[in-house]
Amino acid sequence: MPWTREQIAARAAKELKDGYYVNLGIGIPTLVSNYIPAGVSVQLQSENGMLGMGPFPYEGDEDPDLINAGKQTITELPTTSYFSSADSFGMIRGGHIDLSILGAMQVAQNGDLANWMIPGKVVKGMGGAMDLVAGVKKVVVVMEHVAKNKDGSESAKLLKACDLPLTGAGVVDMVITDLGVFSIDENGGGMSLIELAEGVTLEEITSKTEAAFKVAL
Amino acid sequence: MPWTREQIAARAAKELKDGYYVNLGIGIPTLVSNYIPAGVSVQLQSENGMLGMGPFPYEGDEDPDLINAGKQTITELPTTSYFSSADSFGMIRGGHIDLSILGAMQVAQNGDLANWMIPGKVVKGMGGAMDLVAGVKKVVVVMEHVAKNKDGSESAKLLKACDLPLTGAGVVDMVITDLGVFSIDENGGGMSLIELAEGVTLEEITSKTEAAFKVAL
Amino acid sequence: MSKKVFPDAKAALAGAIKDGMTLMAGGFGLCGIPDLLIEAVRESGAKDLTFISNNAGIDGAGLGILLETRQIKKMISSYVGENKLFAQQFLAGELELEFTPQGTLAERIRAGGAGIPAFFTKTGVGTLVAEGKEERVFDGERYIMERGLFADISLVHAWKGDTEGNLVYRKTARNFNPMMASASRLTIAQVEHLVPAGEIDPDHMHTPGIFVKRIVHVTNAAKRIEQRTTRKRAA
Amino acid sequence: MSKKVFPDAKAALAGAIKDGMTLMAGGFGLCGIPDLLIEAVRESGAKDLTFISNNAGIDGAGLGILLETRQIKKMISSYVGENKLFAQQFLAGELELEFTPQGTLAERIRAGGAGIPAFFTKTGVGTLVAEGKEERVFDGERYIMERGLFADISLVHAWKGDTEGNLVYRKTARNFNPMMASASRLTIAQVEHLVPAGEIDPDHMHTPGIFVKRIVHVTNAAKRIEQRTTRKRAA
Repeated sequence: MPWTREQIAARAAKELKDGYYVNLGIGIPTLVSNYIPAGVSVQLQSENGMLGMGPFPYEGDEDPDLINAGKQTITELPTTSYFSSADSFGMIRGGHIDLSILGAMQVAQNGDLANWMIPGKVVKGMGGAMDLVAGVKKVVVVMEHVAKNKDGSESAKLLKACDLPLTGAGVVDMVITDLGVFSIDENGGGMSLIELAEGVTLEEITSKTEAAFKVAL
Repeated sequence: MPWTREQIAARAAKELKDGYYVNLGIGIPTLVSNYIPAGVSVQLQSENGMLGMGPFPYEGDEDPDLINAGKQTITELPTTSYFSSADSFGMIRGGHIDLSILGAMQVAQNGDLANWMIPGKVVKGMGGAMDLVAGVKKVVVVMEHVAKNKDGSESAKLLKACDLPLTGAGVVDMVITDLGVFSIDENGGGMSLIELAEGVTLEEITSKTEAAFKVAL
Repeated sequence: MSKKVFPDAKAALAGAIKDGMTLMAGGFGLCGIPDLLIEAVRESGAKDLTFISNNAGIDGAGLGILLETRQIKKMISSYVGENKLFAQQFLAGELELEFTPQGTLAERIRAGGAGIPAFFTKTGVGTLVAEGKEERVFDGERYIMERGLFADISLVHAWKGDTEGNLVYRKTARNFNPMMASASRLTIAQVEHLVPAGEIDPDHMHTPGIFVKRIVHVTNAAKRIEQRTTRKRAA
Repeated sequence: MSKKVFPDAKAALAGAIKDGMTLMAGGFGLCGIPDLLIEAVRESGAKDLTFISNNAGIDGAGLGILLETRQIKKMISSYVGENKLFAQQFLAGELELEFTPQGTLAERIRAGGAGIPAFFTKTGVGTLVAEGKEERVFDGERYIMERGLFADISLVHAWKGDTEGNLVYRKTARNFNPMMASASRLTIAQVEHLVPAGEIDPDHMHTPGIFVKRIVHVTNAAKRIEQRTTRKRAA
């Protein structure tokens, strides 16, 4: 059985270590905060200028001056600090954030990441994604293993080389999909399969992966 | 009669305009704040991280956390703000300070300034002087017109070219000495004598000035 | 001191804005945007404006209202989703767009205000963003050179300001406002609370008054919420 | 959370400092210096240290006490007057010295903390400071390239800190401390007041806790005055 979105998030949460400062993207990454292991304390960074991001507010407590990078209303914690966008991205670019978990359209076996534009479609912009993948110490991608096309066919998202415009070159350290977990060596050592979702076979994951990978289960 | 130090400071104070943000160096420049014209409100910047510098504290009110760039105890005003050294010099380098008044060892006719080191003597460092002369919109030098040497002789300080190591190249806009006032064209138009101290003759000031200058009294 | 205080947004902009100028507008999404100053830009009728702003507002709010009147010629932004009119005008070739990664945008503005004409960053190396830019290796890592940004006018929103122009921002409404305040020839601030100089603790000021030339007290900033997300109270 | 809190300066430095390391120390003159952490460096006996600090203390105070024990190999500073021992050791060739203009020093440290390996500035153009550095013209003006600075350990002094490492500085004792806090692998802060997380208004924090790895409550910081200047009260 492939992992559900919740199970992908739970697996990603195992990458959190006590004392980490973490930036979570929109979508599955946001779910990761529901699975922080017991005894592990992490602070969530929101790149619009906040450390120590709390949960959504109770109805009626929404504050228009307090939003996350997805523009959602949130709350503060006893640990919270606020700062400017320049200071926020100084923190990101300077390598002070331990972990970034984000989604992807494509990941290549060398760690290249594409998640911001599809030529021919309306381009919304890269926001802070290029800064995050370039600056954060460890970049973990969570995504569906394959893309489902409109005609019902499937396309591989783990590729030999991305064909979409890159968000970052050689930036991804780990990929967690519904089928398993891959690590990518930052020194050019390539991609390794390190975990399979329960019930997923090596055959299945191999057939759905264009990228070359070592098996290191 | 040449101007006294107080008169030099009073003349320099005429360069202050209402609403100006001003950085004053140590020595004669510090005296300028005693001669701010009536109806003119200026804010003094101290490059160690303060805008709106107040007078010295009353005896017993000294605060070790509140000093100016000369490391002297000072006070705050209702207008005061504090900031880091990076923000302070961002303000200076970014051209937000209207006027800097400082001392000099030598000034050349092209606006070159030397005031931080004498080869062979112990070097203390440039502190913030190079940043100030490079960044502030208008740089006014106040100094004695000539240097008195140990053997009783005098050396010109307004020169064709500085022989001491520079603090800044082509940075000085005006020089006020005990003998008169010179402006220096920032577009390479050279130096002009625009004022004589009362009782000082053109002959006297010319004889004590090595730099070439136009007379524009 | 109170020479900086203007009676309203329209007065604060009067005589300052001209066709073809470059402006910065603070805010992230609709959070911390100088909405009443943007309305005053609309009323001014100034055309062919370049706006440096992280986003382009939404339809009918923020910079979106200047798209309706076609006053914007070019945007320098990191993200312009949430705005159909923007997409329309862009696809019709009526609007220029320069995408800059959010952190690079923030830093370019800070650099412009701090007298730094260019700096190196690893953001965007090996991507479309790097095209046409100088690339250089420092200590074995690749970086690209980015340029500082400086505007004719900056429009910012603050929670509190004093008559000297010192500003304090509130929570995540701070975002791009402090850097933008420092990076223009004429910075105009709209503040929710205006107090006499001396009332704000000088250790708490986010923007020193030197950067703010004009200040307006606004009592009716819209402060809209884009994504109202909540959790239920336990019964 | 309280894992960041150490009982005293000696404990905070234990296991961290090694011969040959590069350290930053906050402060301007003797204002806002991490004096007890500097004393702990002396007690550690670590040698051949490079110190990045605006000044070198005075005889018997601040970094001056590490000159007495000859633990400093090199200083990167903007001004080292007020210190006879420094002059002596420098003239005897026992101490290396890299002069950096004060604003360039502040910006190099900020850049190091913010992941910027190099930037351009007009400070020092045409002077000794420009020697050996790349010069480039932007928009008709000359600039030189300066490099970011990053240290093994930063020692900073703050007025108030919380158990999460968030810091607030007081008046002009802020100076170089915030940038230095952001520009090392291990930042240690001595604070005059230590409070539980949640007690400091999050809009008032100068240094977010992420930058501070270790924090020590000090009740006996010396806070000496270098130039005591006063005016007389009216009789």
